[in-house]
Amino acid sequence: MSIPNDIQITADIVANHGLSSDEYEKIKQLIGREPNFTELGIFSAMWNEHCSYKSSKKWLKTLPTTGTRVIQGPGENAGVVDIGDGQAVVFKMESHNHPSFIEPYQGAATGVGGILRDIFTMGARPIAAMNALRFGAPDHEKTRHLVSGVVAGVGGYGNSFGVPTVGGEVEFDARYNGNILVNAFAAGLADTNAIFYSKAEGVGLPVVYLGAKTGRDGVGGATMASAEFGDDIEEKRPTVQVGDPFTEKRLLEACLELMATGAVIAIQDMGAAGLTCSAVEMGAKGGLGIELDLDKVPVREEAMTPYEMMLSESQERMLMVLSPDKEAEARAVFEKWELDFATVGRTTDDLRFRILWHGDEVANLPIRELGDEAPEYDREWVTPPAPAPLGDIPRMDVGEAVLKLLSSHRFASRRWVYEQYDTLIGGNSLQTPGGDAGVVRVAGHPTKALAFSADVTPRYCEADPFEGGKQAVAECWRNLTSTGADPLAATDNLNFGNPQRPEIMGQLVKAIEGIGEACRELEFPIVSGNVSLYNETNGRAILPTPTIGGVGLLPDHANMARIGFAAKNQPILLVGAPAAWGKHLGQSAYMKDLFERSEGAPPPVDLQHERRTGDFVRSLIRSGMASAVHDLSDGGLAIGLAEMALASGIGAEITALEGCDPVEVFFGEDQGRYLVTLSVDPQDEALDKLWQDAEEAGIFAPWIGTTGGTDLTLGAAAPLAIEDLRHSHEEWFPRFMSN
Amino acid sequence: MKARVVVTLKPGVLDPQGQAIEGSLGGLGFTGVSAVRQGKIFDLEVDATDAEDARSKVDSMCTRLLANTVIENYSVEISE
Amino acid sequence: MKARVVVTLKPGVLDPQGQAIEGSLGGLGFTGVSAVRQGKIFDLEVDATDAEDARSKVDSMCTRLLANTVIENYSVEISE
Amino acid sequence: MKSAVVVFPGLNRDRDMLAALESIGGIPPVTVWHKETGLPDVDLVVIPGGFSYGDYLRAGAIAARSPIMQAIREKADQGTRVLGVCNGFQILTEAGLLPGVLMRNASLRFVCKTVRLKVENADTAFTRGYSAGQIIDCPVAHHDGNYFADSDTLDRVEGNGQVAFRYAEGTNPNGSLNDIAGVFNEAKNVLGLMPHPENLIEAAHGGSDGRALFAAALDQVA
Ligand SMILES: Nc1ncnc2c1ncn2[C@@H]1O[C@H](COP(=O)(O)OP(=O)(O)O)[C@@H](O)[C@H]1O
Ligand SMILES: [Mg+2]
Repeated sequence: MSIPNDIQITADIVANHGLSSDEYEKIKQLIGREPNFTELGIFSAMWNEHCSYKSSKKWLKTLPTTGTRVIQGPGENAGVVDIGDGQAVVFKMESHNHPSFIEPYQGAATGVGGILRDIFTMGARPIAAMNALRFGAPDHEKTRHLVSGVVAGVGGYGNSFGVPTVGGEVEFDARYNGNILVNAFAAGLADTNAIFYSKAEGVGLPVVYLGAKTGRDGVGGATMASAEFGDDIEEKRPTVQVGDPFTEKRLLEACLELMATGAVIAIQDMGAAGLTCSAVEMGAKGGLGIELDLDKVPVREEAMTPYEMMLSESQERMLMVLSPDKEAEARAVFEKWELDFATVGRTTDDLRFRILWHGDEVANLPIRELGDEAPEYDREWVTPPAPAPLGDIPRMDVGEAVLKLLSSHRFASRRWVYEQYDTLIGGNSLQTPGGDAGVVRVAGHPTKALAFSADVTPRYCEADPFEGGKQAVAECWRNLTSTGADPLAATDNLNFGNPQRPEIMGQLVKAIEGIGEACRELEFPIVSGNVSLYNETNGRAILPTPTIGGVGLLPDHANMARIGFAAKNQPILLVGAPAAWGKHLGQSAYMKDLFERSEGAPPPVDLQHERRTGDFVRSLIRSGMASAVHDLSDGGLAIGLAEMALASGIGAEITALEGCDPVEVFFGEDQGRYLVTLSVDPQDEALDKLWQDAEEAGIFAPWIGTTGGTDLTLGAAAPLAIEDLRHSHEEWFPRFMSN
Repeated sequence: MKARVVVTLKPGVLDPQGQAIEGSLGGLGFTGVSAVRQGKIFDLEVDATDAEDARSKVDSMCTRLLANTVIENYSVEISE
Repeated sequence: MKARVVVTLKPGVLDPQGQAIEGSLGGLGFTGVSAVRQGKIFDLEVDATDAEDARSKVDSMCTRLLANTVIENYSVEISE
Repeated sequence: MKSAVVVFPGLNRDRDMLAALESIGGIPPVTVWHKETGLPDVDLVVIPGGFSYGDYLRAGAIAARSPIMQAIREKADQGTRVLGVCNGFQILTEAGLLPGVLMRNASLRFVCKTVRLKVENADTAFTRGYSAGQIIDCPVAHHDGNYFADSDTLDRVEGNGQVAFRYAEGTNPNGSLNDIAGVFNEAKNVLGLMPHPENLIEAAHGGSDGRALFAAALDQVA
């Protein structure tokens, strides 16, 4: 791409950069002239949806982002939350949807690499990762190839880098046929007095480039990530970014070593639109200008133009402002780890972003305006239509339905996926995938641990984005609670279609409102996040998918609950149940997966009830009374019980509920419910005390059955042998992948 | 018929393996080594009526499985 | 000088990749494919006085690093 | 007993190994950087797991040619105990200190799960904390753990009692010949194994079957 820098900018060139003519006019007005080609590239990178959040900013501002423990909310590489004892957890989630569709292995790998970099850029050593994945219908021709590549890529990067992957989601739906979702989460631990930010301070200081060399990778990638796919997708392919976890691992060690020397004043990783976004951010935040000399940038290809260098998305690179008296010390660290280290510029006091190349000034732009003056849209939106009311409930034998659901793509064990991830590295994994949340011990502390979960139910969001947004938050909060953790804070990854369509914009607006309301009620602030729009192909959007990634703190992991039944002859309580135990079949898996019907409202989330119930369950765990805990979500009571039985090999017998419809009882997806088994003798007065406490808290916690045996007996239905359940549950994924 | 498929990374695509090998060769005292790029080969036998037929079969194996044409190029040699 | 090194598994050495690929090719409907073996190639540039010199340098790179001669054979081609 | 942990760039289970050795041996091990040419005076040298040099080229190949390997070879020849776990095992085979090679898993996929191991030879400095035939739990986490050796080598390894651990029936996760999970050198002072005993040493890990290996290697058992 050797377009000369002084080429006449035409309407076509502007459009190819994803800028509207109004946006281009605004650029001209801001800089008082026509931009040159490099400058246009810089603006397009800064002003695309991915970097500027121009369609979502107005709504993101409404989310609760503060709390007593929040040290840093959205706006930095990752959110930072205090966990006591001078330590903080640093976390974020980010999408790599489009690249993963084009090249699943490398797309997913570089997604994981990018989120890990966000974490250690802030001075934190990564301790846990999760991945929330959504693929097209299992029988779609591309699906298997994409699953195989994405999972291998997530593992390929994370395993080599050395972070345990402790949770995630995998879901299939035809609505993702042309746009898969790869949302990667990472969390790290840092000392609260050693958190690093991107704000540069001080004039005339060296701007240093670290890590891998710059190539033409992904030039135009951020622009692509913000564009809708059409049939010409093949032509939009930029050079694919290839991940190098070995370099990233060295970059991690080198950065942490360097940070410990006190040399780092500001640091920013190079993600989308690498050098451009990172330099502008450091300067603009610090009220400084930045001058870069591109002749100093380590490159791995010949004849790279300034345009290409400024837009390159080569991975495993960082930009830092260093304290000049420590430059030599810093260089020594990077030489030890055999990474490139080059002083490529300096901070200035004139608030200009100046790029030098071969002795010429090839760009000179106002640095603040590049970010601050990015367009912000109040896009038109309409409230999405309500789904058709729920019709007649078709019947199916409870046992048959359980077996069918367990062996379906939705409920089949994800073992095939997570066994490809190193879930144990670090030696601190207390709960690995397969339960409600991953749990990782805080190394060096005798009792503390952190819990992680990622959740959303897109079909609920489609039916009612507001309730769906609430539900995603509530389910995440519930999963953390199920381990005994206090939910601390969350990150959100909002995946939607084209925001220029009012009905899609309406989904986004309503989902954010729902998320905001739930986060406020549950005191579960959003401290970081990511927005991925234009996930549609030929005008057909994905299901609205606002993934919520949450972090919780267990003060003492000796009192931690797990999903598997702990012993036989233990009472099973359904904590938080309505009088009929369960009723809500609108948008349920029962209707959707067994009868291909998706009408009815999704289950409403009563946030006060969630909170009361969650707090109560947590108190049962902390008191040592709860021996196993599992929250109910997709699939309702029957699936929840089956999962507890499968995790332990112990069966259960559930009392038939007189006068109730077994389909509603066992497959209703009413929210705010937990299954809790108790380690107390049923005759013990502790149980009476428990019910008394529950009643005072306004919670119904019926004793619905007892653990034991090797069958799962659901009311009047014929007993299901756990071995048969296991066969159903384990079979689908390997069979699907080996076809 | 015997076929050999050679799969190489497209120019410009990062090759971390090649880089690490280059570094290691330097460490072992080999000087003046540059531009190391790693690729793959596949040797296989295929039933075919003639070289033409074999080539077209192997070509289709390459695009469908052996090469990732997003980042790799391939070439096919037929012998016997 | 440019060199291309081809590294292949010795006959008799298990080749899990080749086996898996053979299986996948079958799964994709390619019939009559057998004896699939996967190998590696390395393309590199080396400073050398002549082809002879280049070959002897690359040969030594192969025995010392590029091939594991317990299980692999290698061959070297020099061009330019 | 004093121990050293050798660190190559790209290794990532070094922290797990340091923690295990310290918790079981009571003394923090010395860390040795791969560029060093000598080893401190220790009784046990450990190469932990991970992806040295990204496992580019072949797993363990590049690390096996690092400066420190000569020193490790000399120590091994003098009878010092050398333990390689996972990538460490791969490095030791690439360096020729242990017989055989570790190829890509038969599934071609990375695999992380807990398997069962059968202790094959309990009569060595590393394995005397177990009894022969004992079945223990141990996690694996690798992409290239498929043990292969030509038939002569294999006969020799089997005949000399050089097989340390086998995957118990039905749990071979990678296609290894003869279900081999770990092997000794002829003198039995060098051990390489694919599974990660360092990740199973306390109740929080869900078991402690890995402890006895380190306890023996560090002379913490009679
Ligand atoms: N992509 C993935 N990576 C790791 N673990 C996963 C992945 N997908 C699902 N899991 C794990 O499988 C289990 C079941 O997932 P899911 O049904 O979504 O759980 P829940 O309903 O509790 O949110 C969880 O432990 C989850 O962490
Ligand atoms: Mg759950």
